[in-house]
Amino acid sequence: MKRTFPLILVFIFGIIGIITFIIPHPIVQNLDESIRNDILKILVAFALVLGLGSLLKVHMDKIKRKRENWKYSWILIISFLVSSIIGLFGGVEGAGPLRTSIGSFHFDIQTLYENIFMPLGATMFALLAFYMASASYRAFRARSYEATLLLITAFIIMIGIIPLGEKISPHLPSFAQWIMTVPNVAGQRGILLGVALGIIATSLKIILGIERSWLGGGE
Amino acid sequence: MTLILLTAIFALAPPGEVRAYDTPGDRGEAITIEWQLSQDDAVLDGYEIYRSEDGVDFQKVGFLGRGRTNYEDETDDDKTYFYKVAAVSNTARTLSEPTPQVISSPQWINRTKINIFIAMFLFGGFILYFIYHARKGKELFIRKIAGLQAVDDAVGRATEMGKPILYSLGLGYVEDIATIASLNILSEVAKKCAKYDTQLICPNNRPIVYTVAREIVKEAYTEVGRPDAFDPDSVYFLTDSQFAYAAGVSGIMVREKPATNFLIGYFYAESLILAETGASTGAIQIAGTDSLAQLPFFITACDYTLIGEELYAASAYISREPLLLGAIKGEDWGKLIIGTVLIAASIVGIFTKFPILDFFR
Amino acid sequence: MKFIERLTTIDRRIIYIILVIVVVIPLISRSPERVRVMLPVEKLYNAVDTIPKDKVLIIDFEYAPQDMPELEPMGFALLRHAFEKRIKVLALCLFVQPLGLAQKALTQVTEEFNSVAQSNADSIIYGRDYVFLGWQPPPLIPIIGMGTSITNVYPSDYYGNKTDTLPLMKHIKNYNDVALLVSLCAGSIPRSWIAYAQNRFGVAVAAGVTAVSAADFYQYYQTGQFTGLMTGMKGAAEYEELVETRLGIKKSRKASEALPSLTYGHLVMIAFIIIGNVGYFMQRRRRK
Amino acid sequence: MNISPDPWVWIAALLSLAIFSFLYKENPFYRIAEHLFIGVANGYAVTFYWHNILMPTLFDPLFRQGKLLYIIPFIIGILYFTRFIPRISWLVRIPIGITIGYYVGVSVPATTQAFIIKQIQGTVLTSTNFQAWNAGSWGIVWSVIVFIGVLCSLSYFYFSKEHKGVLGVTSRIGIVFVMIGFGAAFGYTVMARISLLIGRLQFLLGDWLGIIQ
Repeated sequence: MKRTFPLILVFIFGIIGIITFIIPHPIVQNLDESIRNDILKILVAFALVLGLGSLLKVHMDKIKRKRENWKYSWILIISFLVSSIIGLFGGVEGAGPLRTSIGSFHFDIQTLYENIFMPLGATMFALLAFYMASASYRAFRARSYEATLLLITAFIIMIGIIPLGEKISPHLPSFAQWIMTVPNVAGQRGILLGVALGIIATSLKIILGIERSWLGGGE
Repeated sequence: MTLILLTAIFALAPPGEVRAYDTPGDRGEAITIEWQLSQDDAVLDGYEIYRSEDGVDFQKVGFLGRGRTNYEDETDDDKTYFYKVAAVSNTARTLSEPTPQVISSPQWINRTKINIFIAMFLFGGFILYFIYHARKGKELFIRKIAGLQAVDDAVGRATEMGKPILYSLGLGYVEDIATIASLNILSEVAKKCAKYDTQLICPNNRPIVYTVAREIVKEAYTEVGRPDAFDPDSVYFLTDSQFAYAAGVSGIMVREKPATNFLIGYFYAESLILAETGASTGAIQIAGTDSLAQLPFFITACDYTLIGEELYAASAYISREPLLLGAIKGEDWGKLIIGTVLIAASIVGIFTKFPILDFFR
Repeated sequence: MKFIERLTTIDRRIIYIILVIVVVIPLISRSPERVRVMLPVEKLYNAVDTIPKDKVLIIDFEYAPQDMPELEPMGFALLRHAFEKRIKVLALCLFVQPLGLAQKALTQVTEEFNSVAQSNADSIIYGRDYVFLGWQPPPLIPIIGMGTSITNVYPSDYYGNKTDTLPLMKHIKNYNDVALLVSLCAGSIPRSWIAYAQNRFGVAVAAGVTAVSAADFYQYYQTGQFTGLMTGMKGAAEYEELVETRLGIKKSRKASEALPSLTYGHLVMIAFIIIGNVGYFMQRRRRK
Repeated sequence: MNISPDPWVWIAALLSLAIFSFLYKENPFYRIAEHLFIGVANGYAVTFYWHNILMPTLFDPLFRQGKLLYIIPFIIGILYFTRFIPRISWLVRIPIGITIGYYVGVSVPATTQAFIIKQIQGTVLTSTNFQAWNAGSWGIVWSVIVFIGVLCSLSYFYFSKEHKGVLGVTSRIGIVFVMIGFGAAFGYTVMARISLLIGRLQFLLGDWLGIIQ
């Protein structure tokens, strides 16, 4: 029961998912639509709440047990609470019951997003430019025939897509474009076809109950 | 020019060959109307679509700009309809002949999608067939993967130099195929480490992956008869943040100077940092991932790289797990079918006028 | 020999500083570059340009802050193009993080148009000219669901209005009323649009993607699954170029302004790789 | 120079610098910024969970419009939380099973069509495909290159035979195409990473310090 019933559910919903593609009849399509709009959409809301809960739990635990760097968890929890209160009661546009401005100073959720979330997220990934530079210098080696081919292609592309390429020769950008649309497509497609077969294999295994790792441990 | 204008004012050519039919492969409640462009299309505003339930009294139901040749009308099922299409300019309007009566209804099968189902059953069938055979214990051949042969040398080298081996499972979750494949390879590496008494360091990013990895390493030590040699601190949870993990592992690479680094699993942008630090300490690096965006960096910064499916094949090769082996075999047959279909369709496509591409819509 | 040896052991911090200098100087000296527009971007531009009056353009804003420099200029250029030609736009997000950026793009571009508008008819009005549908997870629900009914999937918009009360939504039922869907995304979402929305409902899809996934996405452009394709900052600059030269809209062009820095950035990266490899091969030879 | 007087711009700029400080080494400023990032990101998400999802799709229909059938998905959703109650934790498999089943199901025909059948269509050698390149008679050559490239790179990932004989040749040609593909990805990724840095510098030098307009 504890394993069989979920496996039966996966099978039933899996088959429904497959046949909606080929059976246009309203009986199937309406069922499909209500599964999506009335069940899955609501389930995902719960899953999101659950994910949030476990994030907070991890950090509460960290504080309680005074793990390494536990003090920073306070920052996470406080900033989370403050921004949720502003968002929930201040509303999407700052028009909710909670006032989100003092004079010309606004602190509605969109302002927090644009001035805290945005710069932090963007800068974190801007670090990668530096890592790329130092890796270029210290790690990317033409250590084999394959790696050499890879690097040469990369050089052609890197020069072909900047305006300098056009100045060196008008054929260079066209050549870079050709690499992208012809040999690159062939190589990527070879990989894609294999990946797609892999997805089909995994999906069928799950639907038919051969692959059960999603059940997790326990009986 | 004047001539065109004159005809436009006095008489517009009507749209030709107006056809109305129940929209195929749909859920009903729609009729498709098709026509040939009016000869005066260039001077038109567009086309008006008229509908009637009795063939006498026509109501306008839609308008489309010039150059368009079909319209889908919303209808009630099981009612009869007649259609006319008019060519319209700002001064004139010419109606076509009415179409014969037409009824819309829902269909049970969308015929245009049958090719997909044939393909699905073919690929699925092979995969299931081979999994079944593998489970029955039939020997399935998989070729050796180059990166795997390096594992022996890598462990040997570490033993000789008296240095540790570092194994990173990446940032993937425990259900990711790459992580599962990597856990299989970790088991093999751990067995070799146990046998030669080489130190293994395995810092983790995901809590659940960490618990599984720990069990696997412990089991590997037991399996080669050296449970006492297992150091519980060798597999540990480092941090769940992406860049802090990269910084932490880089720190280990610099301090401990492992002889070999294994970077196998699912990686994101931190692959660059890991591979770079590893390369600069002079370690032999064996990488493997199915994250296509990170593969170029592994290929140029590591000594051996398992590319995409090679990683799955390597894990099936090592573990001999029937599920994995069967899937690899089934997918191989899928590739054979794709190759054969490509060649056959191209032969037809080059030498005949048969519209072969229609099979692959 | 000594010189080359020293060249191969430069400290990491010096490399960082070189990179910053190389990127900053062209930014300050401001020498905007023109780009040649490549076919994939031109095709996208033409597809947007020929959207008929009775259909809409859906823009799927799927970029989070970390993809902003590459994809935000695409969003701005697309919106300017659509609003200039009075093409109706539906905006949406499949994840929560991009919402604020979509909102930012929509308010800024609307403001650009409305600040010079003479009359109500000239202005860009919410609900009449565009609708921001907001966010409904998980991604597959809107991708498949909009094939039957857009308002069923999005009962209320980003601002909490009931979507079926908005004038624009009165004529827009499902994908049959959508001329083109452009997904601006750093991940695999454009692939989901073709796999689930295009296959089943036949909607035309185009994509603006980060350069990281560019190589992967060209294959779908080659098959025609993507009507057009913009890749990375270069692709954004090409679209900006078209919007300026063909529509005469002269507004800030963040991507085009970045091209000189990009040029020197690429050159310095190539130089680093070459220097590093020279050192590597010299060492190898010595070991032999 | 025209430094911004807006306090928010200053906050954004200082936070950016706190992240950049990681380049020197991991430090408290970076950790503060990192935790703040996760905190605000989730606070922002909660705002829209409520306003865009829970309200219009669940509470409104259930409590205001009285659609009592919504009780069923509501109860199934609650089952997610049984994972914290060991005795009945297996019930969490019900919502997971429904979700996984449906997604995996729809993915099978979609993957087959978009990533296999359509890709075959784009690779087959026919006059339609030759013309699709917009490259005149070169279109034939491009199509043939793609055709050979796809077959060969597919053969590289064929694991049932040793790479010897014919398969040895095709897989070696295949890996050339695969590496060109990776090279293209490499070149473009360099552009992507530099773009991110440029974007940040445009903000710091422009919006904050006002050096560039």
